[in-house]
Parts: sequence; C-alpha cells; structure tokens
Amino acid sequence: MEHIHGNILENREIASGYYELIFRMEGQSPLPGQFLTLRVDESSQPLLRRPFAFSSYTNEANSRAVKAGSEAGTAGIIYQKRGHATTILTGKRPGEHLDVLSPLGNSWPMPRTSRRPLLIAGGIGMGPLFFFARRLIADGRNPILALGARHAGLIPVSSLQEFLQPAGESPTGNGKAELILATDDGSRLSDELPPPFHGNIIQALESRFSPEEELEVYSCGPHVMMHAAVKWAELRNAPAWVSMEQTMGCAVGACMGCVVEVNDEKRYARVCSEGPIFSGGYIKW
Amino acid sequence: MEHIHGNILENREIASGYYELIFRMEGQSPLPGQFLTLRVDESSQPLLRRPFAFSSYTNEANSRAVKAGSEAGTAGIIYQKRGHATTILTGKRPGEHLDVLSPLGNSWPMPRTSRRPLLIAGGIGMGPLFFFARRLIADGRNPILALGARHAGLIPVSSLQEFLQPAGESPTGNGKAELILATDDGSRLSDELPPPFHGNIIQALESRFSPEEELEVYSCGPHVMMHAAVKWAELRNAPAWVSMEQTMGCAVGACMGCVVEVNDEKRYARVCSEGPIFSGGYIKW
Amino acid sequence: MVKDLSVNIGPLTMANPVGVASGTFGYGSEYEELIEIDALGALYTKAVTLEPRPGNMIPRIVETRSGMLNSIGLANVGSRRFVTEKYPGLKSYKTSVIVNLAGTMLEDYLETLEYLEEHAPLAGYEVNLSCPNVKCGGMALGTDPEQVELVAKTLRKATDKALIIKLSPNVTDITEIARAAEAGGADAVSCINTLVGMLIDTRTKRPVLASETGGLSGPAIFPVGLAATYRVARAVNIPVIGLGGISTADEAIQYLLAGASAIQLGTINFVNPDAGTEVLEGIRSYMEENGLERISDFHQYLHRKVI
Amino acid sequence: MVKDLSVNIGPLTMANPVGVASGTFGYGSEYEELIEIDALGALYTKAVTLEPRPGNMIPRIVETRSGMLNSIGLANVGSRRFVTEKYPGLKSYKTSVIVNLAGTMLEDYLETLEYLEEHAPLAGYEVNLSCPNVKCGGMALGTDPEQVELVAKTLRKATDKALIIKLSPNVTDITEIARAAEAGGADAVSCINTLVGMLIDTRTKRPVLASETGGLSGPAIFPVGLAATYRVARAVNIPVIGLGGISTADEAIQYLLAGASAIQLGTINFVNPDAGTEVLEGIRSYMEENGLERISDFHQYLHRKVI
Ligand SMILES: Cc1cc2nc3c(=O)[nH]c(=O)nc-3n(C[C@H](O)[C@H](O)[C@H](O)COP(=O)(O)OP(=O)(O)OC[C@H]3O[C@@H](n4cnc5c(N)ncnc54)[C@H](O)[C@@H]3O)c2cc1C
Ligand SMILES: Cc1cc2nc3c(=O)[nH]c(=O)nc-3n(C[C@H](O)[C@H](O)[C@H](O)COP(=O)(O)OP(=O)(O)OC[C@H]3O[C@@H](n4cnc5c(N)ncnc54)[C@H](O)[C@@H]3O)c2cc1C
Ligand SMILES: Cc1cc2nc3c(=O)[nH]c(=O)nc-3n(C[C@H](O)[C@H](O)[C@H](O)COP(=O)(O)O)c2cc1C
Ligand SMILES: Cc1cc2nc3c(=O)[nH]c(=O)nc-3n(C[C@H](O)[C@H](O)[C@H](O)COP(=O)(O)O)c2cc1C
Ligand code: FES
Ligand code: FES
Repeated sequence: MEHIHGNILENREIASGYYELIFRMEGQSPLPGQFLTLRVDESSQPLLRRPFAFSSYTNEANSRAVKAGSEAGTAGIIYQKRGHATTILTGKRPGEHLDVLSPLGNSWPMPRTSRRPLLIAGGIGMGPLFFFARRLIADGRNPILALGARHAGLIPVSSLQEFLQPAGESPTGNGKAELILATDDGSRLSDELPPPFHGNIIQALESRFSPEEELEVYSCGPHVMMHAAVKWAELRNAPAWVSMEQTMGCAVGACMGCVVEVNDEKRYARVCSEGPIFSGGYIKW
Repeated sequence: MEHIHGNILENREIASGYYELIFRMEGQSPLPGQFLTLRVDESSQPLLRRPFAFSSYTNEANSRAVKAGSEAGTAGIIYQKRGHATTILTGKRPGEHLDVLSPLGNSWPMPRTSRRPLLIAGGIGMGPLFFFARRLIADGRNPILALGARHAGLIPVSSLQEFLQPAGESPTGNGKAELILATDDGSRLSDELPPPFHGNIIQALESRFSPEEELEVYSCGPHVMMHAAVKWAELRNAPAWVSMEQTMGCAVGACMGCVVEVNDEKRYARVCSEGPIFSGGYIKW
Repeated sequence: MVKDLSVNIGPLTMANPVGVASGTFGYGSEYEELIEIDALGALYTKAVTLEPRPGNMIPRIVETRSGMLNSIGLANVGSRRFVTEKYPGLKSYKTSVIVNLAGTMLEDYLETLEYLEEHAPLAGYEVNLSCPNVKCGGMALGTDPEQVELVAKTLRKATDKALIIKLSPNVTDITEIARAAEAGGADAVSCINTLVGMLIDTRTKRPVLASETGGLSGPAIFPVGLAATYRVARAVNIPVIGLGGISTADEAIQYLLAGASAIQLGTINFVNPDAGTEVLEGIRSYMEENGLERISDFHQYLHRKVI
Repeated sequence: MVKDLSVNIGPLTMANPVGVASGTFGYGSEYEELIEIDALGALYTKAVTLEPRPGNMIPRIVETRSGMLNSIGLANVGSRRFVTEKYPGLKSYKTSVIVNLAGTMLEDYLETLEYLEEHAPLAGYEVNLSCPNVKCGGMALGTDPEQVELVAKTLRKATDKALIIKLSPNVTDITEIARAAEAGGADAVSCINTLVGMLIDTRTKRPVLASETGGLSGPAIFPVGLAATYRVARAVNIPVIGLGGISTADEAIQYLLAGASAIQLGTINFVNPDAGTEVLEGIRSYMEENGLERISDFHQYLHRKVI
C-alpha cells in the first residue's frame, strides 16, 4: 500500500458511459481483484477518494499482459461516469497527474485445479474480471468470461476482442477466453463477438452449462447480479467469490465505514481491507 | 444586469501571472468601469461568483474598439492568478462555456472638458482603465495612462502596444495614449515602450506634471496606490475617481456584504451597486 | 398529476413552497432584472429593525469550504425608511412577502411589528431571534425556550398575520425551542439560521471578519439544516419551513421529505440567481414522476404528521 | 529559530502539536505502510468501549459538500481484545498514544479506564462524551455541564495520566461544558467532535444513513471548529486541542492562533494520508518565517492566556 503519483497515458470512452483510463505508476504491483483509490481533484468538493478496481497491469508498455509481481508499470481501470468524481475523471488528459493509493484490498483466489473458472461481470464489474481473465489465460486456465448489460451499447467491444484470439495469434500472446454475452433487450454486437443471449446473464448461464460441469464462480457487478450468481453457484455446489462495493472513507481498514453484513459473530466485515473479495456464502445478502 | 452564457475565444498569459480572457457574450453592453461576475465551476468549492472588471468590449469580432451601447459582442477581462477560482480560470480553453452575470456596477464618469484624463493603474486595476482609455481615445480625449508594477515582468507589453500608435496607424483606429510606466525595481521593458520610472507610479507622476496642468484622475489598483493617487490629486485640486475592491456575496446590492466605509452619515456604501467607482473624497481611507 | 403547489402558513397561503431567505435577497428589487419575483412562493426581506443600523465593521464576508461566513450585522434602513422606501415595491409583488424582524430586546420586536402592522401591512413576519452577529442581543433570546415562548406570545397578540419564528442551530436541543415557539402561538417555525463560525488570516494573525466570528451558510451546512428540520418536524404540529445550504431541487426535495412544508434558498441566490426557478421546476417534475399531488404528500414517507 | 515543538498536556509531553483524530486513524497499524507514525505528536485511537460493539447498521458513510457524514456507532473490539490485539502495536510507538473512551453511562467509562490503566497503560485518555451516534448515550452526558464535571472528577481520581475531555459542538454554549471539564480536573479539552447532520435519498425517500442522522466532519465544519476553539480557549486555563475540518497547514495554524495548544487531523487522513507530515512541516516553516520559538508563541496574537 503506497501513496503515489500516476501519469495518465490514455483516457477514452470504450462503451456508452464507460471509460478506460491507462496510466503509468511507480510502486507495488496490484493483483487481479485489488483496487486503488483516486483523489480526482485538489478541491474539497468532491472530498473523498474514490475506489476503482484495476482492470490491467503490466510492466511492458503497450502490452496488456499480466505480469503480476513486476516492479513498475502501466495500469488501467475501467470506470463508469456516474456522479461528480467520475465526471471530473472523464476530463483528465494524457500527461496529467493522478493521485493514487495502491494496491488495496485482497485479490481473486485462484480456482481449484479441478474446476473451470467462470467469471461473471456486470457493468463496472468488468475491470477486475478482465484483469483476472488475462491472468488465468496466462496461467493456461481456460476461463469463461460472462458479461451482461442492459443493451449492446454498454459492452466494450474492443476490450473483448483480445479475448477472442487463440494463443499465438493474440497480440499479448495470452490467447482465448470463452465469451458469453447477454443483453437485457437482446440487442446485438459486432459480428466478431458471439451473439448475445436475450435476457440476463444468469439466464444465459442456465442454458449454457450442464449440471455436471465443475465450475468455480467469480462475480463482480450489481448487488442483485452477484447475489443471483452466488445462488446459482450454490445450486451447483460450486465455490463462488464476489467483489463487494461500499462507500469508503479511509480505504485502508481504519474507519469501519465500508462494512458489509456477513455471516459471522462479528456481523460486519470491511470491504476495503478484509475484501473487496469475499466467499459468496460469507455475505449476508 | 443579466445572467448569461459566455463562450471563450482566447485565454492567455499576457504578463507574469496576468491573463487575458476573451469571450463572446450575448446581452447588454458593459461600460468602462463596469464589471461581471463569473461562476468558475459548478462545484460548491469555490462557491461564490468572482468579480472582474471588463477590460474590453466590442461587437466587431477581432477588434478591440469600444462600441458601448452596441448589442452583443466580444468582451475581455484581465485577471491575475491569485487563489482557487482564478487558478481554475487559467485552465479554461477556447470553446468552453462561461457563466456570466453582467453588466454590474457603475462606470467611470467622463472627464470634464477642461481637464485631461490621467488613468493610474496598478496590477489588476489595468483592465478597467485599458477599457476606459480606449473609450477616451475614441472620444478624442487624449488620455494619459500610468501603470505601475513591482517589476517589468508584470507589465503586459503587447496590451500596451495598441496605445502607442497614433490614430490612423493603430489597428483599431483609436490612436494614441500617453504612457507613463514605473517599476519599483527600475527594471526595463521592451524598447518600444517608454522607459519606466524607477520607483512607484505616484512618484513617477510627481516628476512628470507641473502643478498647473489641469487633470482629472482615475485610479484602480491596490488600496494604498489608490489612496496615494487621491491624496496627490487633492493637493492639485484635481477631481479623483477610484474603483474599490471588496469581497462580494451577491454583487447586485442585496446582501450588504461588499461595503466600504464612506464619509457620509450612512457610513457604508456597497461596492457592487453604488460603486465600484466612487469619488476619491467619498471614501474613508 | 400535480394538483396543488400551495402551502398554508397560518392564515397565509403561499403559491408554492419555494422562498428566498432573509438577507440574501434584499428587498426583491435588487433581483428584479434577473428573475421573475412573482414566480417565488415567498420572499423574506432583509432583517428590519426599529432604528436604522449601519451594520458591522468590514470585512463582513469571507468564503469557506463550500460555504461562507457573514457578519452583516443587521445593516438596514430601519422601520421608518422601510415603510417609505421598500414597502411600495414589496407590496406590488404577488408573491408572499414576509418581513424578517430583528432587535435586541422583546420591546424592539414588538414596537417594530406594531409600526409595520400599521404602515406596511404585508403577508407576515419571520422573527429572527437567532442572528449570531449582534452581541448579547438576538442570540440569548433565541436560545432560551421561555424567552422564545414569551416573544411568540407577545407578537401573536399584536398581529393576525402569519407569524414565523426562525430557529438558530446553535443550541443543544432545537426541538425544545421549536416547541416553545409553537406554545407561544407561532404559525410556523423556520430553521435554520447560520452556524457560528470563524476564519483567521495567518498573515495578519487576526480574524478575517471584523466581528471575529460570523454566521456560516451555504452548501457546507446542508446536512445540519436537514437534520434540524427532520427533528423539528417531528416535535411540533405547526408547519416547518426548512432552509440551510439548499442549492439544487434534489436538496429542496430532501427538506420536503424531512417534513418541511416550504423551503428557503439563501446563499445559493448569490451563486445562481436562477436557483429559485430551477428548484421550483425540479420539485414539480419530482412530484409528477412520483405521483405526488400536493406538498403534504411529501410527508407520508418519513412519517411527518400531515398538517 | 524554532526551539521547541513540544506541547504539554497535564503530565504528558507530546513531541509536537500534530495528532490524528479518533476514528479516523484506527489503531495506527492501518496506516503504518503509508506514513511514519512516530513523526506524529499524538495518535488518538478509535473509541474503546468496555464490551465489543459491532457498530451501526449500514450504510454508515456518505459524502456531503466538502464533508462527510458517518454513523460508525463506536464499532470496536472492546476493552479486552483491545489489550490483546491493539495494545502491543500501540505501545511500540514513540508517539503519544491517547485512548479514546466511550460508553453509555459514567460507570462504563470508569470501568473501561480502570481496566486499561491496569492492562494497557498508554499516554492518556480522551473521553468522548459527545458522539452523536449512540442514542440516549454519550449525547446527553456531554451536553450537561454537571454531568461533564462529574465524569471528569470520577475519571481524574482513577488516573494520573493525561485526561482530555472531548467536546461536542452540538450545544448552546460550549464554553460552559469546557469550564465544567476544567473544574472536574481534566488536563485539557479537545474540540470539536462532529456536528449532527443528515442526508435523504430522494429516490428511495429514506435517510441515506441507516441510523438516519450522523456526524458531519471534514472541511465543511472548519469554521465551526475554529470558532469553538477560539471561544473555549478564552474560557479555560487548561490547554485546548483543536480539531474539525483541518486539511492544510494554514488551517492548523489558524487553530494554534485561535488558542489551541495542539491540533488533530480527522477526515483529511482519508483524503491525504500524508496530511500529518505536511501539516507539521508547514507549522515549522511558519514558525521560522514568523520568528516563533515555541507553540505557546502562537497565543500572543489573539490574547490567549499562555499556559
Ligand atoms: C472496491 C471498489 C471497487 C470499485 N471499482 C470500480 C471500477 O472498477 N469501476 C467503476 O466505475 N467503479 C468502481 N467502483 C465504484 C466507484 O467507486 C464509484 O462509482 C465512484 O466512487 C462514484 O463516484 P462519483 O463521485 O462519480 O459518484 P457519486 O456522485 O459519489 O455517487 C454515484 C454512485 O456511486 C456511489 N458511491 C459514491 N462514493 C462511493 C465510494 N467512495 N465508494 C463506493 N461507491 C460510492 C454512490 O452511492 C452512488 O450510487 C468501485 C467501488 C468499490 C468500493
Ligand atoms: C469590482 C471588482 C472588480 C475586480 N476586477 C478584477 C479584475 O479585473 N481582474 C482581477 O484579476 N481581479 C479583479 N478583482 C479581484 C478578483 O475578484 C479576485 O482576485 C478574485 O475573486 C480572487 O479569487 P480566487 O479564488 O482566485 O482567490 P481567493 O483565494 O478567493 O483570494 C485571493 C485574494 O482575493 C481576494 N478575494 C477573494 N474573493 C473575493 C471576492 N469575491 N471579491 C473580491 N476579492 C476577493 C481575497 O481577499 C484574497 O486577497 C475585482 C474585484 C472586484 C470587487
Ligand atoms: C449575507 C447574509 C445575510 C443574512 N441576513 C439575515 C437576516 O437579516 N435575518 C435572518 O433571519 N437571516 C439572515 N441570514 C440567514 C439566512 O436567511 C439563512 O438562514 C442562512 O443563510 C442559511 O441558509 P443558506 O445556507 O441557504 O444560506 C443571512 C444570511 C446571509 C448569507
Ligand atoms: C469515520 C469517523 C469516525 C469517528 N469516530 C470517532 C470516535 O470513535 N470517537 C471520537 O471521539 N470521535 C470520532 N470521530 C470524530 C473525529 O475524531 C473528529 O472529532 C471529527 O471528525 C472532526 O474532525 P475532522 O473534521 O478533522 O474530521 C470520528 C470521525 C469520523 C469521520
Ligand atoms: S473504508 Fe475505512 S475501513 Fe474500509
Ligand atoms: S455584494 Fe451583496 S451588496 Fe454588494
């Protein structure tokens, strides 16, 4: 955990209302699932730092390969324009300074070898699962990346393309992930991508997987989606992991502000320092 | 008085820490000495609108001639980077929107025909006196423009150049003003400009004017400078006008926040609506 | 469908819940070129005192983080010149004009009110017992429940017009003061006035304001005003007029949900003179989207007794 | 030339005037990777209660204009686990560690203090009588001068360590409470704790915080904390520890000029973990530029009695 400078390389809209911010930062390497906090402005309005999950990290510029454990490098987040702070963020230009606290929180646990990793993302949950998918591919783990959105415009087509190429052909050399897409309104994406399921992402999974398939489920996105993912996994006796979201004060475990209710005698766990990733069954939904 | 949109055309540094902001605005024409207020940011920090005097106004784009009374047009302010709001202002780019309340306050009274107008400016007092100088030149009134600064770097050479050309040769067709410059440290400017007096601007005037010369004095700048200008004018029995500065709340005369002490039974007068321009003798210095 | 935006404050019906707060809107005329005054539900004048007051020494205003401090000190032309200079303009408005009353002792308030009843009858009075700027004056009066009840009772006898007591947040229990105002016969309470605050200039090593401390207003105090309104609205059975830090329609709606029957916009008028119009428009749309027919419908959600 | 940055609080000497406020810095360990804890003058722990407390329901935090509301609700591991889990780390710091005490009744405070005196002796205690989050608990205790004096007296008998009473701003006259703390034998008072505030979600039509109201902190309340400190520093003859909304060295210096002998940084730690170091550096430079040799030299300008 360090308080460091970032230097913006790129900041562009990758889907309707979704942006990818790429920057260089010195310091410790984040793992997939970990997050940073940004102070988007020197003024006191907005006041608090804002948390965002890493969507990529590498120490080779121009490559998105995952080299966790490497020293310094190029990092990325995918963020949605929501309120005051994220609106300010959309105005940042290459060359500008970023005030970064990183890396924070825990990371996605690696899947048991007997199980195939299924990554279920919705909305701003994309970032940490893209990062994890690359890591899994690099480790030869053959992940399934499932992404749901209200309509096709909210899906970042260019970001998904890197997951389509088989190893060797992919620019990062990482090779393929299986993609499952769903749009609530059935709207379709570019022809390069698999046709989306018409409905929500959990329904899409129902029709794709036989009950025998051994999966380990990782989910990040809207609360209801994660809850549905956990219930679906439980029915299949699959381990499930979720990345929780909660308004944060300190982001380092000091203020007890970011807690979620858990099935434990202590009742509450801090998202920032005990999470953001929790076993699905530990959360009191 | 109107609450209107401005559209930024230009925003550049014209001397060390001094910027000229040029923008188009619809609405009523300001007179020399009047001011506007800007809301520099939608956020509540900084909160209050900031007042700035007009440094130019015209309805013919690309010309700085004074056409008071014209409908819509191109306006300018000269501002100094001081604190939070003016720092934000320096970051504004052509094409960006300005939130403007204008025109506010009273304007410089025209000099008596028997008297030659002497305009004494210091620092951020430049703007309203440049505007007034152009107006006087256009009216054939042969003004003297006196400008003092701590050192030469604080004097906007390019802005002064338009006052050097005789009528006919000047791009605005406005012709000459007599320039008197002073730098506290004696530092010198470009050769095109008259050599500055080494000392403060009031001392520079002492050495320039014989006691007989009939002047009408207009002053805008630091409090101490204006006070010295008024005292100097009183000694010569010359009428003197000053433009006062005070932190503002409403800028429309409603809050009683911006008052200065005056020689009057009511004790206080509002800078925003009864001023900003007052007779030098009316102010309790 | 929005059926009715009007609000009753005792004998008075305001056309809509959006008012502009005392001291931030002068006497209306200052804003006439900028907005349509008659679109406002109510206009609360700058404080009027019996005798003219020059106000406090300068500087009187300074900005703070998302707020400002003022120590205007009740600067006003006094009741007599109010009648000759301000009343003619004010009585021409269709909006409900409420005269903000200030003074040092109970007698001042009474005398001013009686004088205005006779010479400048308007829609009602808002009694400022809480201005923190006048030493040993308003402050003490507004913090003691017994005194507040006495003031309300005394003024109540002298007028049939709307009588509103304005509450200070600088007290241990604001609900106690509100109940005293109600017991004294006030038609409504308005809350809140400014918080006591201060800035020091580290260059001069002196307080920035000539009066040392001043009144804090603006967005910074929004959560404080809202909490006070929420608590007061549960403590009394008269309407509550909420204010403190409102700058958007969403924030005005928060006050209405908290139990306010009307709101006032203060400092934001300085920043955005169109705030009144925008807030009223925002309230109207919210009501349409949420199927609220009248202002009292806001009170069903957080269990404010409907008045 | 700066000769001495140290500050005496009763029997305790803090190495410098910059502390980090209770509830915003955990138990130090959370910030160990980010800053050098030992550079701080003092560290005030999260409130410790006799028994563990899970804290309030969620959500507990929401941002406001230049501020934030919290209703953590004294979530802490309780005195016994404090001794086993937190004390070992805390006692290893060179900085003065002050335990923030909370409870519901006088007996809770006394029992907790006695337990810690025996099992976890640190530099002193800060008594939080003012947390507005625990219903019918701390609140009442901290707003009644007689109760405050009794608490101070009772705890004074139980410890020779530094005893600090933390004052709530949610009172009519904070100087009265400060004098009661002094009369009861406190070594110092710290002021201020958070202001009562609230936000409402207009979408759900419910208060944003599960506890409805919460405590307002951060830059928004700076002028309120400074005014309180200024007034309290003129009312008592014990040191005042100023806090509330400080985010820069300039603001910390304003508190020292107002009469504070030391300051605490709260919410700003969340925004800028280096604030402590930066503020201390800024105080040092200011002292050098202004020829101040020791912290008490700040008090000459606004006539705080030098203690
Ligand atoms: C561990 C974690 C990882 C996250 N990762 C991402 C990410 O990769 N991409 C992304 O777009 N967003 C992410 N978020 C959410 C992101 O922090 C919020 O969208 C952002 O703070 C909104 O700020 P704002 O000022 O634009 O919006 P606001 O106007 O503040 O609020 C808009 C919405 O965001 C919520 N919000 C506000 N402040 C916070 C806060 N401090 N923490 C959490 N939620 C808040 C509000 O409740 C509201 O619903 C993450 C949050 C957490 C806790
Ligand atoms: C009628 C009038 C005309 C002005 N014309 C010009 C001009 O043409 N060019 C120019 O550069 N400046 C002008 N000013 C001053 C300008 O308003 C301030 O420099 C500006 O408000 C500073 O804002 P800030 O946030 O950058 O600085 P801050 O951090 O707010 O303060 C920096 C300094 O500016 C002063 N200041 C802050 N707020 C105000 C305010 N609302 N009104 C006045 N002073 C304030 C402070 O006392 C401080 O000394 C004028 C002021 C008035 C009253
Ligand atoms: C410059 C100024 C002057 C004020 N004068 C008065 C006054 O004369 N009488 C009064 O009752 N309140 C006065 N107030 C308080 C406001 O009416 C209002 O209660 C307070 O500002 C909180 O609202 P706001 O945060 O929306 O500004 C004044 C406020 C300001 C900012
Ligand atoms: C998240 C949070 C938790 C807090 N917990 C405590 C506490 O346990 N005990 C206490 O005395 N004060 C507590 N406070 C109050 C602070 O110590 C401080 O008095 C207040 O925040 C004002 O300072 P600031 O504006 O610098 O934050 C807490 C404040 C915050 C923001
Ligand atoms: S944000 Fe402070 S404990 Fe998590
Ligand atoms: S700024 Fe309000 S009266 Fe001048």
